[in-house]
Amino acid sequence: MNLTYSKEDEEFRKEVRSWLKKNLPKKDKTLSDLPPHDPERVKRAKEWQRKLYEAGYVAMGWPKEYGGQGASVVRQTIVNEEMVLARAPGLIGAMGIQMLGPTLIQFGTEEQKRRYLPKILTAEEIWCQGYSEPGAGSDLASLRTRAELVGDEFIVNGQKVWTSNAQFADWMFCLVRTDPDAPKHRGISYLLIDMKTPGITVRPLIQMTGDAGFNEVFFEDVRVPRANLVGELNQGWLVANNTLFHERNLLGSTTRTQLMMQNLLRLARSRQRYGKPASEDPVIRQKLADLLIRVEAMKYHSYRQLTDAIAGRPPGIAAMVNKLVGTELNHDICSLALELLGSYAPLNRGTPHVVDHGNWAYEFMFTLGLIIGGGTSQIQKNIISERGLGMPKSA
Amino acid sequence: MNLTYSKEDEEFRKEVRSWLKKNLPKKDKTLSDLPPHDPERVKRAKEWQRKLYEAGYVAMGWPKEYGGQGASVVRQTIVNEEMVLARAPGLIGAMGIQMLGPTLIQFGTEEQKRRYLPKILTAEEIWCQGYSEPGAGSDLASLRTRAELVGDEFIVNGQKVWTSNAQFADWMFCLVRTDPDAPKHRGISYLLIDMKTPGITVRPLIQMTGDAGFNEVFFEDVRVPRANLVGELNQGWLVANNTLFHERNLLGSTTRTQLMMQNLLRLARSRQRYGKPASEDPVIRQKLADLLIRVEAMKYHSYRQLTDAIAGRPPGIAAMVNKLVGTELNHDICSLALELLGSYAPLNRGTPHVVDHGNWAYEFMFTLGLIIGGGTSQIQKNIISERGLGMPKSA
Amino acid sequence: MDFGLSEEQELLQRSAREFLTRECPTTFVRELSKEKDGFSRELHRKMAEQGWTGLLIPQGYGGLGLSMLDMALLLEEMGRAVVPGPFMFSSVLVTLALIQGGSAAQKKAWLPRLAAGEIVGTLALLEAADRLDAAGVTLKAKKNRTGYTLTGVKMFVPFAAAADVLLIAARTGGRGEDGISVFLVERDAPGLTCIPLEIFDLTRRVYEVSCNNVTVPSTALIGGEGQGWKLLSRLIDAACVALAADSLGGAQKALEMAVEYTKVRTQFNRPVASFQALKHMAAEMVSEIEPARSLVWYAAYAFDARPREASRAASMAKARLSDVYARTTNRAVQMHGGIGFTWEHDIHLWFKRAKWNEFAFGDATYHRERLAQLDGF
Amino acid sequence: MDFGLSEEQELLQRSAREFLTRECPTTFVRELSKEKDGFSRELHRKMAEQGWTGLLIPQGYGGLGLSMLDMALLLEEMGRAVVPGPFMFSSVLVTLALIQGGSAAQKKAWLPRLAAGEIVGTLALLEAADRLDAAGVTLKAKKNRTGYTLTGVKMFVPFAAAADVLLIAARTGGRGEDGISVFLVERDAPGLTCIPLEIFDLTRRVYEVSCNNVTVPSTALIGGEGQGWKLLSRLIDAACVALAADSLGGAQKALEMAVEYTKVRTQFNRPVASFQALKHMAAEMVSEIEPARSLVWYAAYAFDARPREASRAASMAKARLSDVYARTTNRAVQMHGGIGFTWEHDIHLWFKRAKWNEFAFGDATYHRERLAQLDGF
Repeated sequence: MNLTYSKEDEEFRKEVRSWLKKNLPKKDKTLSDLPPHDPERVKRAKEWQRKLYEAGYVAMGWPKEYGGQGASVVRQTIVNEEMVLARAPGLIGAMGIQMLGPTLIQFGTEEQKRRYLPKILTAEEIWCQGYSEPGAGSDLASLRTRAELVGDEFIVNGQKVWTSNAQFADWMFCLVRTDPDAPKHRGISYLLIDMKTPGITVRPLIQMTGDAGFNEVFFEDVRVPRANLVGELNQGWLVANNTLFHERNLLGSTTRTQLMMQNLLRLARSRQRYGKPASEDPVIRQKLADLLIRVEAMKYHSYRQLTDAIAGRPPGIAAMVNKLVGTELNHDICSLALELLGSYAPLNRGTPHVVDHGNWAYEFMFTLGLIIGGGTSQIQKNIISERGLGMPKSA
Repeated sequence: MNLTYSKEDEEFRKEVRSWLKKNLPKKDKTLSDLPPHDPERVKRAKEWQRKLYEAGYVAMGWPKEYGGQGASVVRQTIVNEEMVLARAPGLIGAMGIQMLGPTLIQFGTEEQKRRYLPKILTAEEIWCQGYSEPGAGSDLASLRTRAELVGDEFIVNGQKVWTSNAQFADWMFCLVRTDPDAPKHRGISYLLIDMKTPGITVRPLIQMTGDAGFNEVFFEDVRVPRANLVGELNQGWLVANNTLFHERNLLGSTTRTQLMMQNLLRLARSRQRYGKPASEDPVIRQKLADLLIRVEAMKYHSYRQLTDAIAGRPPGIAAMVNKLVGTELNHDICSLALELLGSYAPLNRGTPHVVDHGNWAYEFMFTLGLIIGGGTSQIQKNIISERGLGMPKSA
Repeated sequence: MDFGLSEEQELLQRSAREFLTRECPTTFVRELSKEKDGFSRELHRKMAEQGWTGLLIPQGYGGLGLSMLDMALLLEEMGRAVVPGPFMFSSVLVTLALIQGGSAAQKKAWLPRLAAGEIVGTLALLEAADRLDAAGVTLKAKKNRTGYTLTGVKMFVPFAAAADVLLIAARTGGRGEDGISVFLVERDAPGLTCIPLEIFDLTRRVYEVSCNNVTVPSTALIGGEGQGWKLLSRLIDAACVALAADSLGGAQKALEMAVEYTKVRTQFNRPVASFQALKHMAAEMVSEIEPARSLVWYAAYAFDARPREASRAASMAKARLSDVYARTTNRAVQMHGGIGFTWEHDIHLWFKRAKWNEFAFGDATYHRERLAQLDGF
Repeated sequence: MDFGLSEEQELLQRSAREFLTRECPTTFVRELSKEKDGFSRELHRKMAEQGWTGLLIPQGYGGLGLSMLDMALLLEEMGRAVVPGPFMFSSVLVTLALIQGGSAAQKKAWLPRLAAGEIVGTLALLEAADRLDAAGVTLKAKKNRTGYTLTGVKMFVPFAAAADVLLIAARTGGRGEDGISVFLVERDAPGLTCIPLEIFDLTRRVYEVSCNNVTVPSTALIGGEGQGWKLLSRLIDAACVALAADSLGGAQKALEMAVEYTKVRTQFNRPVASFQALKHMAAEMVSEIEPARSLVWYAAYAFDARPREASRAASMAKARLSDVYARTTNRAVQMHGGIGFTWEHDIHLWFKRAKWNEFAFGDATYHRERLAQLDGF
């Protein structure tokens, strides 16, 4: 065990930090105060990713021939950490980078790789994910969006839901049912769909926060070239599964949690409760310390996984808890922040007297959405007990 | 709503209180410090129940012809409360009084009632319950102890487990399988078995507390007269079910919880933590107040159920939570007591410097046993969700 | 020994539930949330017709003269229906202030109009420091020849814009509790301005209320000068009982919605209600709600019948229900899965109201410490 | 950046697990619990042969000169096997006191014998007030011509009867931290008596140790006079890391036992491991244990490598593992159903050890506040 970085990596961190200092537009630090589909936000977010890409900080681990640098996971982690610390906005092309990219690299044809990967990096093409369907929920594989192969085209009909970014995405990677008679995991294919194809309708779904982060996407006789199939026909479950349960995207998010925790501590120091800073109240101190300990545990936990990743060891049971623990921890941090805010807690963004731009209340709700989305905590517990502990399926 | 008792009931309470003051042997207050099967404890506990009975304080609601008084549930509640407040030992014949008695009154023949009920009251005959079996656990109805009807006798073979008081009980009321071919709930009968019958072996099961509260009971060709069958042959599940889920025995136990809470508050005031009474520590105060609130809620909750009982209303979903909430609350009270005791917490009874006779550690473990026994908290939640909320069975 | 409801009380519950199902469905709640003041005078008038606005007001002043327990049962139904509007602040707090602190003339002047639903009141207690103790009151009331002049800022005043009168806690004297007096001030008094503060709870509105040399006659003083804190303490207890009752009703409804949803929703070819994890979550909600119900009823009963127990019972109920309502709605949202996180589905109305209820008039931590003090731990 | 174990460390883990499976099965633990001192000198000697007793001791003094992380990995295995005996107190605390505070002569006198397992030590820190701060030390050490005279009573001294030497915290001066000195005293010193205090943890023994004019030479003083508190603080950190590691191993084992049991045990014709409620309970245990493991490793690493972080890391690990071990064993007992509550089944060995670990050297609440102070909240 040695938690110091190599001299070269420390140098690199300094470089990244100074690059960010110079290049991150100050106004972009509050980019996430705009609604996610706001055209101004989309435009600036694309510009930002392009700039980052040109500096060599996006998907650094990808092979060079597709725009990456074959860099170490340590380097990417350093970039991710510095981005969070600099309060840089997240990448608008994250879905393409984290989900589609690795899938194409593993399963795509050479043509597909050359066609799609570079534009993922430059944010020229933004991707959304078409997995969830109404009525399917956690039982993802029961999806019913139908794609019939007619000649050299698939004709797609059906509906997706909970689709982030569909309002402005250029492409969707999508799971469709290509064999309705096969067992449910065996009749699914993985398609790339141009969002400008006729027959696609996007309807925003407003969340309880008031933002439209998600969408419903309707397909009516949407024609997709056969060349847009990734992997074999009817093997889409295999293709998707590979990235779906790839849980290593924790690395950036623990930094985000740490930042949130720092903000909470700052809030506790600054809020007066009955004439004293909240941080001096022994009861609050217990709650702060408990959260801080859980945050620090996740920090070292991410170091442990980073070490495994460097060594090329497969993520084990340790990685399975990331989503469950991380989302609940973020929610609990926000929950204590609201407690500290008391009567100020329910104030909305933009209202007089609001504290920290109303972010705590917003995040309190948003993180509850994260607990539910992408596999609820209930599903995470099934995964941990079944895959991690070998306990039998329930039904 | 009116939480005052009638003048008559208040008078009665005074009578009970002064009777207890006069008649409760001082040394009996610590009777429960002896192991439950200690012959001295058994002898004194029987004498105590006899005395109570003669004063008219046992099973007051039973019909007069079987030794009761047809008294109101309020009166019995008053007695139960005063008993707890006076730290009187619990009734050694409780199993007969609470479980068998009501069953016999509803399902027994006239002969059975006259033969058994009076001696339950006087503690001349102590009963134990033979329901649980190894391998059955929560799935009570999967029991396998076999009773074959041969002529006028049942020949019983098999094993029971978790049988409290079997070391000194005179009789057992017992569920046995009389039709192995019927569906599992339909082949069970309810038998009364004399514990002195040849072929019965009792083996104490030591608990984690070190006490032998439970036993295993083995049956080898044990002959039981057919006259000892309660209810119809193969209808034993129906007979047992009637009392098994009769959840109103909460009334006395909330008083016990209140007493425990008072003891905890006293402990908090008397323990010094870093130079101040623990009760002055804001963090401890929060925990004490939280427990106190939960205790008081259960107190009023029991009043609500008492009111329903007086009015003859069936116990509803409110009563289903008693066991779950009550046992976990008792355990949590003990848990905080241990926290207050710190390094003194692990000390055993009888050891130098031990606080409150080591009862907190003992009760901490014992109440964990209660969470598990008599239907674990898991089973309680099944019952609440299925019977109370109409949610479907899981399998 | 009778810890139960009378037939009249059960009737009140039933009729309130029917009325609110009819008059205040969530479609109406959502419409109202878009209105300027978040208040429907028409609904208020209809509630007056039911006698609700005068429920606590003695019969001699046009009310029904019923008890706090009756009011709690009604508020439970209102919480269940997430009824928007100032009812609790007007018909419980301001009303009680007049009943318990008002002179005969003040009662006569205000109570019949409150009972009839002609006017609406609210309570202006908090200030920027957001503290519930006497030190939190700094708005100045300076005595003059004919009355008082009020100067200062009140915060988080519920439905101030909808209210006709505001009960304002002000400081007439020194620093302690005995320097506090309470005034009933008309909302359109010159110098009084309301700035809306937007909050996430769609069913409540709060305001910053500034008094800039607001002059009031001496008849505006409720109770004697310097006698305000005792009255306010009583109102805080009442608010705790009221919010606890509202929370109880809301928690019960959120549970029912969640259970209902899981019975209808299928996954892996079976209703999700058959998943043990969801069943146990529901069971845990029940096991918190049921004893809490008894606690709320007791607190309401004690408010009238056991004065020495009233404060501690109110704190117990508020502490417990703050926790239980928040936890229950959080679980209810989770039991709904993704749909529970949408604006379209109603469950967030309860989720957000639970959060407002949690912090209003002291959170659970505050009231646990208050209980510890009252009980002399 | 390397937050992982070296091959040597993984080998240490494996060989420790094999050794303890062979030499310290629960049948042995139970036998030992009936012995007078709860200590097997033979097992201790065998552990010495493995190099464990000298793990932290520099090679020059007969040890292996390894790190606290290595020790934590070993203690994790010992917690897993609920190993009885004074190992942690002797081979971590007393040993560290000598390494970090002893003179060359003291090191030479004691460390080789500790490394060889010839002698066993323990720490006598607490007194009747049960406080971990400097004010908790009141046992008097009065200077005389040749050394000191000790008078007073120490409480909860682990394995005092089995120990050959006791490291005693005593007061040589005024009231503060700088009045404290530490002495290494032989257990058979005249005037020193041990009274056993029976506890529920079957794997630990604690004693009341009275010093009645115990005279020690000045060479018994470890570190300078009045320099004791700094050393003790360091030992408290070490104890926190050690107990956290022990707890981690115990929690992991309790989880495994519970999961294993539910796979074998059937009810309603299926393994109870297929019940979602039990699966989720197990998953929650995992999701507490896995991040906690990283915390323990970090605390051990920081103890050596990051002195400024060492105390806060130790407090974090102790606080978290106090909670996690207690909660995990509680759940593990419940997952076993009735059998888990019997004396016969082994799970209570872990359940009780968890409770002892929880309170020893400060519970979670204590260490959370300590963290808050260290971090200057």
